[in-house]
Amino acid sequence: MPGSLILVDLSTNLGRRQFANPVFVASGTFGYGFEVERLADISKLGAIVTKSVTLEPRTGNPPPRIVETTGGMINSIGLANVGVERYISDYLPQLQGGGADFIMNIAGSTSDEYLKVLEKVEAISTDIAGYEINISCPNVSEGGMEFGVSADQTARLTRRLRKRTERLLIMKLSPNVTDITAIGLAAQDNGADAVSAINTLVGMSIDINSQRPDIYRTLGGLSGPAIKPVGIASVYKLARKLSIPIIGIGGITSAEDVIEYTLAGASAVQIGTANFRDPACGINIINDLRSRLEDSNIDRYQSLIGQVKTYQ
Amino acid sequence: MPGSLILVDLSTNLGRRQFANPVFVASGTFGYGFEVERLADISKLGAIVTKSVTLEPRTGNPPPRIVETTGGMINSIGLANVGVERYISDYLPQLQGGGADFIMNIAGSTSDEYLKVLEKVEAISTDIAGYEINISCPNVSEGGMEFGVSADQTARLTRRLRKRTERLLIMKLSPNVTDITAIGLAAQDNGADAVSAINTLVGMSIDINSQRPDIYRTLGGLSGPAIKPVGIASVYKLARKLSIPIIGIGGITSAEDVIEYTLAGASAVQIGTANFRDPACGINIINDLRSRLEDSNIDRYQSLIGQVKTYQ
Amino acid sequence: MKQIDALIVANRQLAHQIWQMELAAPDLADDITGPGQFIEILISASWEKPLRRPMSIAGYTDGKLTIIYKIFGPSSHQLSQRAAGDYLSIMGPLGNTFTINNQLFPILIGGGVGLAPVWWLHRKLEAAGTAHALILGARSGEEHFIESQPDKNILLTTDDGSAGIAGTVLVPLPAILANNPNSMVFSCGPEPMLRAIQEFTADKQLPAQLSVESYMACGLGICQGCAIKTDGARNKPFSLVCTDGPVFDAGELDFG
Amino acid sequence: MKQIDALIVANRQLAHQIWQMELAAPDLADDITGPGQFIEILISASWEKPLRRPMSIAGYTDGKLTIIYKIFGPSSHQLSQRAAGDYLSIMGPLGNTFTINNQLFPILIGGGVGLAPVWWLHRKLEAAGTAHALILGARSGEEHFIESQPDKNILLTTDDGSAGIAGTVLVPLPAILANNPNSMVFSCGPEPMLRAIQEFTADKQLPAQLSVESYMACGLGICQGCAIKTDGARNKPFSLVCTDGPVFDAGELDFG
Ligand SMILES: Cc1cc2nc3c(=O)[nH]c(=O)nc-3n(C[C@H](O)[C@H](O)[C@H](O)COP(=O)(O)OP(=O)(O)OC[C@H]3O[C@@H](n4cnc5c(N)ncnc54)[C@H](O)[C@@H]3O)c2cc1C
Ligand SMILES: Cc1cc2nc3c(=O)[nH]c(=O)nc-3n(C[C@H](O)[C@H](O)[C@H](O)COP(=O)(O)OP(=O)(O)OC[C@H]3O[C@@H](n4cnc5c(N)ncnc54)[C@H](O)[C@@H]3O)c2cc1C
Ligand SMILES: Cc1cc2nc3c(=O)[nH]c(=O)nc-3n(C[C@H](O)[C@H](O)[C@H](O)COP(=O)(O)O)c2cc1C
Ligand SMILES: Cc1cc2nc3c(=O)[nH]c(=O)nc-3n(C[C@H](O)[C@H](O)[C@H](O)COP(=O)(O)O)c2cc1C
Ligand code: FES
Ligand code: FES
Repeated sequence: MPGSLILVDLSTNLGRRQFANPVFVASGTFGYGFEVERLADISKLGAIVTKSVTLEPRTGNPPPRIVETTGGMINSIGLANVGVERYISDYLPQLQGGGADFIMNIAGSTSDEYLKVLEKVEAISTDIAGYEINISCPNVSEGGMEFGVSADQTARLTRRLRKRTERLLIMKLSPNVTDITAIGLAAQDNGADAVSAINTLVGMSIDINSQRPDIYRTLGGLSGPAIKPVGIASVYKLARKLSIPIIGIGGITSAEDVIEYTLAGASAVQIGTANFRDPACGINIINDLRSRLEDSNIDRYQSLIGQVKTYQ
Repeated sequence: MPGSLILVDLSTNLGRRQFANPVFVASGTFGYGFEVERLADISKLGAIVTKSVTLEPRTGNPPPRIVETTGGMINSIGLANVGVERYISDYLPQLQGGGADFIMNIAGSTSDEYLKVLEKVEAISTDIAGYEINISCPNVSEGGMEFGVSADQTARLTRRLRKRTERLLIMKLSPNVTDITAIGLAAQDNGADAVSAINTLVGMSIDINSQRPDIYRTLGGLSGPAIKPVGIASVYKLARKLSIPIIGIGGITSAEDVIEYTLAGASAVQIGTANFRDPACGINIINDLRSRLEDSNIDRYQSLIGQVKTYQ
Repeated sequence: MKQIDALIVANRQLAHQIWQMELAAPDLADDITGPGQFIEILISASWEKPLRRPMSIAGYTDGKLTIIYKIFGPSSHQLSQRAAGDYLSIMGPLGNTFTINNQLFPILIGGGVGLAPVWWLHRKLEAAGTAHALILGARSGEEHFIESQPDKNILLTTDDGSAGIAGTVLVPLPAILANNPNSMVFSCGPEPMLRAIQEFTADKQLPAQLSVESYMACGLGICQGCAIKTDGARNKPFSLVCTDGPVFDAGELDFG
Repeated sequence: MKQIDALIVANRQLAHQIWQMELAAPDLADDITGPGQFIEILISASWEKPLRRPMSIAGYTDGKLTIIYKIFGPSSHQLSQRAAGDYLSIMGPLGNTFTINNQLFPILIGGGVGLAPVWWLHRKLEAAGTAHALILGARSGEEHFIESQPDKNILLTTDDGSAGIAGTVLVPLPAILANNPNSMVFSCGPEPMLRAIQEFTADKQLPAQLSVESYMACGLGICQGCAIKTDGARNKPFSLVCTDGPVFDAGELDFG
């Protein structure tokens, strides 16, 4: 309604933790947060999920690491990151001054590795909001199958991590499975506060002139608007089976996309690939979301969660 | 090379069957073939895969059935088709006169249903090239899980069908699984001559104004250029494990895409969604493919199969 | 039916958000059968939006095909940016046509962007000297591109009363019917309007033909994507807008 | 570094497939540090291609930023279709710069589309009255947009000999070096050319800075997508072209 003076409450809850708004930025697509400070007021973001941190520093995969596809991109960065020690010494201090809530994304190749990273952060005093666990990593001690494709391994990893933190614990689900809800339930039943979905789809492309893969590691992760329908479907399926909150990810570029994920069942969302095109897009999306809800006379963002009206 | 007079051999083999060229049209995206006759010389196509036929006629799902997405579309047609009796009486005669090789795609909700459809066609005299089995159908006698997500069910269905035909038997694989190669191996080990990959990805979208799903059945199948990287990755993974030929499907719009699938390991391809934009695109792609190979002095299409040069 | 690259002869704004494009399409002449038929337009070479957009034919004279379209989303906006001299890939003509019954007085009703086929029918009847009525509805006067001529039974309505008769296209209908009790309605427009006309004509036992819309992928009867419910008089639960329609007897349609 | 909508002041063809665009970008003035820096351009609002395209800055004067680009694929073609008066979303300036050593005679070498930063450096040295040599290479004469001026040490080469010196950019190098033994090479161009220069300069123990390319997603050091191998002199296996580069000492680079 033009001229309406309704004050929209954009806040949302994940477990016991409240966030100022539901628009987060996704791991690996916003660095450690402050890289974008010159371009946008990042303190306005619902939360910043920092890039995957591992126990040891990692230099990442050999190039080429990225390629564009229709409506998306493939990446295989290989978890290049500074390692948990430098994360704590160099980055946490800056993050804490930044004003935005932040969530630390953790990756590992054994469950001990995940545990150690988390324990090191738990051991210090920090105002980190919680952890997102990237389980799309090959589990080297279990034969190289990704943690995230096995409900059992997801269950075990969640259980072990849960014992070590009171903070928000989010398991980030892979879409490359027959039944994502089985993995989501394993996370929920073992103490996760929330799940986020989806990580990238396994994808590949080939340069037909050189006959080489466009990505050094041959296979990579597909992200961007192309995968949004898979993300929406995943969130919808999870929402019907799980009782914990879901963070929707995949191809978000607009406030309309945020609402779509929310109707499907998301309590918050993360923006990934779109940050590369416009690092300030998260802020614009928050403003657009507020106006859109105002215009529709919706005074609480949370009232939209899971409200899709199916035909059947 | 300009002026080169090399004669490119586009023919390809699936099992014992040879096809004039590797560019087929995908089930459900070209009707029964002759609908497009006014627009293109369909006899030039490598093969026409007709839309899924079931034992009984099906009216399909209530509308809305399709929606556009970034770089793709979602459909849930519900296997609307005339049933095998009318396929035999009304369509087969026309198909046989059409000049193109054709492959019958079969769907069912129990394995008996698949069997009966196939048996009815085997019982008559026809020059059908073979069968493509759409296993992305819920198996009602096994609790509604899709045939295509279970290696066991795929194995059983393949074995039973194999016993009833000498013709080309192609199992069409779903990408909505943790490990597509396990399903592919089940098909191969039980007598399939080839596999085709991929069928559509599970996807969903919501009209945020009406808050309704864009598709009556809520979830549908995502197709189009958006999914090409998933198709390429699937074919590549299958090619490394299987020894039978693979038909590549997913997001093909150009001769370049055909070459990409071929390098990844496909012996032939199928064009789906792109037919809706240009029903003559298959013919154009065949011509472009010929020129491209000519220009690169490649005299046999088949010499490209699986030739991707990975870095590692 | 053909797929051609048609030369854009003209592309201009008719009214607020309403545009008209004229295309050179002499090759389609043999297949043109009349109002109701549509074409499938490839708006852009980009694959961001893979599908063509259906647009009703609003006229076909001397090999020139006209469409009238509304700026609705990004695609129709892009269409309005195309310049005369460019080429546009179109496929058509597709679909069936309105069928005039010589015994009945034709009442043509077009709403919003759905006026294209009705407009063409109007021009044809006019050219043939066939008496008929034309009612065009819009939200406000700025969306109309002709003047009302009540003496010639050309009536405009607007929801906001800013031009012509205030209210929906149904308002002037009783008066026309009073003068022409043996009438038949031909209409195209937004679904709520078609629903209202379906109800009205059923009530009055007036025959009516409605041209309906649906999302389309192929336009050729192949994808089965454009199905609508027709569990009215027709003997099947669903019909395809692209090949069974877009024109249906009002009684067949089930707007749910 | 900022993200702005820059007004297109001019966009014109310089040579075969080579275009130049001038953008009003006064807001970037404070961050401009010199040749080597680049911007990230959003070519189209369509999400068919989600990523921006990096383009080197070919000049910056009075708040006007110039790029020189080659029609390579659909995106650069689209860029050439943009008209003066339109706005273009750009992000920048990004990346590091060439570093002139006052003790050494600068030899600038640009190949193909990689001439933009070299061109800017040339203009700067020219303006400062600093003696230097400029070698521009192309496949054939139609791709060159200036004349050679051997007296001023401005030399053109073409692979096909259709203009300037026949052969690669390496052909005139020994003669220049003979006159200027204490030189340093600054170059940008296609990878095979950079490889050749790397080899040549290593051989002759000449210092050289090379501006390299890589696919980019963010341009900001965030995505780690633009990594290249730098297991040469540098102490790390990979470097980021967008933030560690695009200019590297020739010795650092490992072209594999
Ligand atoms: C038989 C027929 C005749 C028509 N005649 C006219 C006419 O004469 N004049 C006129 O203005 N309009 C006509 N239309 C409607 C016209 O096709 C729509 O306006 C157009 O498709 C959507 O507008 P847009 O392209 O600008 O919006 P877009 O921005 O392209 O679409 C908005 C959104 O709508 C959805 N959408 C649009 N089209 C489709 C599709 N085909 N399939 C699935 N989803 C889709 C997508 O989600 C899309 O993102 C007709 C439609 C039919 C079926
Ligand atoms: C630092 C730097 C400076 C540059 N300066 C210039 C310059 O001054 N002038 C100039 O002409 N060019 C310059 N380039 C190269 C320019 O960015 C490329 O020409 C352009 O990205 C590809 O051309 P296109 O957009 O027309 O082709 P497109 O048709 O858009 O691309 C062809 C294909 O290449 C691939 N591709 C292209 N860009 C990317 C990407 N960013 N990530 C992944 N895949 C991609 C995609 O598969 C795409 O389909 C520079 C590049 C870098 C890194
Ligand atoms: C370049 C790139 C790097 C990424 N790195 C990580 C990562 O380190 N950890 C992680 O959990 N997800 C990572 N992701 C996945 C994203 O967080 C997100 O789940 C995915 O991209 C889907 O969202 P989008 O479609 O909005 O990009 C990365 C994605 C991209 C494109
Ligand atoms: C509208 C539509 C209908 C389809 N119907 C069938 C079908 O009946 N049987 C089948 O096996 N696959 C069907 N498919 C899947 C296609 O054959 C193909 O596997 C898929 O669309 C991926 O290819 P594409 O990206 O080129 O479209 C259908 C796809 C679409 C878009
Ligand atoms: S649009 Fe494909 S059947 Fe009608
Ligand atoms: S382009 Fe993203 S880190 Fe360089």
